Amino acid sequence: MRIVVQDAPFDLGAETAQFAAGHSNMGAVVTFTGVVRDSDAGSLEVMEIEHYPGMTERALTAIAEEAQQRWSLGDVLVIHRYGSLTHGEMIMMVATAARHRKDAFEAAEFLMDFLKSRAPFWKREVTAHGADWVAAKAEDEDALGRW
Amino acid sequence: MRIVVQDAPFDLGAETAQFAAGHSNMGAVVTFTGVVRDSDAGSLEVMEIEHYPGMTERALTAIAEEAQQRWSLGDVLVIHRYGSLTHGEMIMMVATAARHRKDAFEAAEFLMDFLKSRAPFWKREVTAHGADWVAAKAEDEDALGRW
Amino acid sequence: MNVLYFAWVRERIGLPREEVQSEAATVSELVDELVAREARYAAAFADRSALRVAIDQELSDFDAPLAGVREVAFFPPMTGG
Amino acid sequence: MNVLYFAWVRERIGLPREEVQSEAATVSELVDELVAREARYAAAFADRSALRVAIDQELSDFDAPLAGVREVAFFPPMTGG
Repeated sequence: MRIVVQDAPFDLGAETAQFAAGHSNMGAVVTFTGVVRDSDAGSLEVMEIEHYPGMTERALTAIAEEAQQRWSLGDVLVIHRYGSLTHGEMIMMVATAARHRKDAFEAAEFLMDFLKSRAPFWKREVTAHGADWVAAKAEDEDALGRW
Repeated sequence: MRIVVQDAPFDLGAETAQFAAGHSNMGAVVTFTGVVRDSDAGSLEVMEIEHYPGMTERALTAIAEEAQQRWSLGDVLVIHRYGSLTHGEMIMMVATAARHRKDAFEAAEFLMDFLKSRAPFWKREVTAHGADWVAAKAEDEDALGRW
Repeated sequence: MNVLYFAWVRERIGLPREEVQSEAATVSELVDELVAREARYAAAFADRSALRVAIDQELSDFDAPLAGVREVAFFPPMTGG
Repeated sequence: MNVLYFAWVRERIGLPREEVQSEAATVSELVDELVAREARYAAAFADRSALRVAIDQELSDFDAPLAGVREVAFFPPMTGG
């Protein structure tokens, strides 16, 4: 298991290749990558991501450990950035390796659902019209109910 | 949409990075990678993958088009190898890009479920004990029922 | 028409494809004709429920008509991914 | 104890953390004390249902006791991923 919280960009291709290569007896590798979209409110100048140092690492570790208890996984990777990002930049990624694809897919979805609503990150969008904190979506909270 | 059927290895890292970079207004990118595991029957010497040239490309294209009709996707990538592979080599990958993670995840799982049982590939495992065609699993056929 | 065989169907019949002259109206009738020819076909088609058929590169079934068809393929259930 | 604020809670209160001397038995009592102090706290805590609380870096709730607690954090619902 590897949990990374950093402001620097990460190399999705290198991380994915390295993760998959490290688990040659896992038949299935799933990755999810979150990318900064343009704002619904208009042209995004910057997305600022604030986090809670210390709690962030604890929360991500707890979520990843929970995934490892629920599914038969060879490994879990979580990388999440904070700081100022621009349109098209990668915010975060998770990767799961498992013998069977069902475990790899479900664990990756579980990680994403919990990371959305239970890891202490807050996004703020800055556009030409001003700056606004991104509101949590009811559907993200609802998504936890299925686990 | 890009469908690739080839005997040569592919570069998972480069493909993933290129796919994600090409869709900066899609917030979610999911990849699945299939890796040659060791055989349940013992030490795998080689996995041979036979396919039906012509029909393979048609079937993969049809499955990807179906995914694009069912979910709101920015793009779909499918790469599948044939020929002789060894333990730890990557057999195939799919990637999906969408504005929302639910679409990206569901479409990737749909692609995998249909690709397993509806794309004309056949695997043969060669071990020290001999060679055997991999039997289709009832659970893979059953997995189609949920779509 | 062209008849193609894959995986263990190919191995049992001993060749990957052949040109077959047939007046068979359906896939099932074509299989009946092949089975009547030689033991290797009978071995390959012994359990039709274990086989899949594609007509002109689309999955089909044994009841499908063969009028106008150029290519028929027989193979076991697929194991992609 | 250390009290931390994040996102718009931090902005309304005007600082990211402060040391608070309090005999409050629960998180709710601590908030009552803060709200009584100054308008900027009242503004931040106007709708407690819109807030989340963490105690010693674990998610908790407003009824939780504060005995032995070193760090309390207030923030809006999280938006990771």
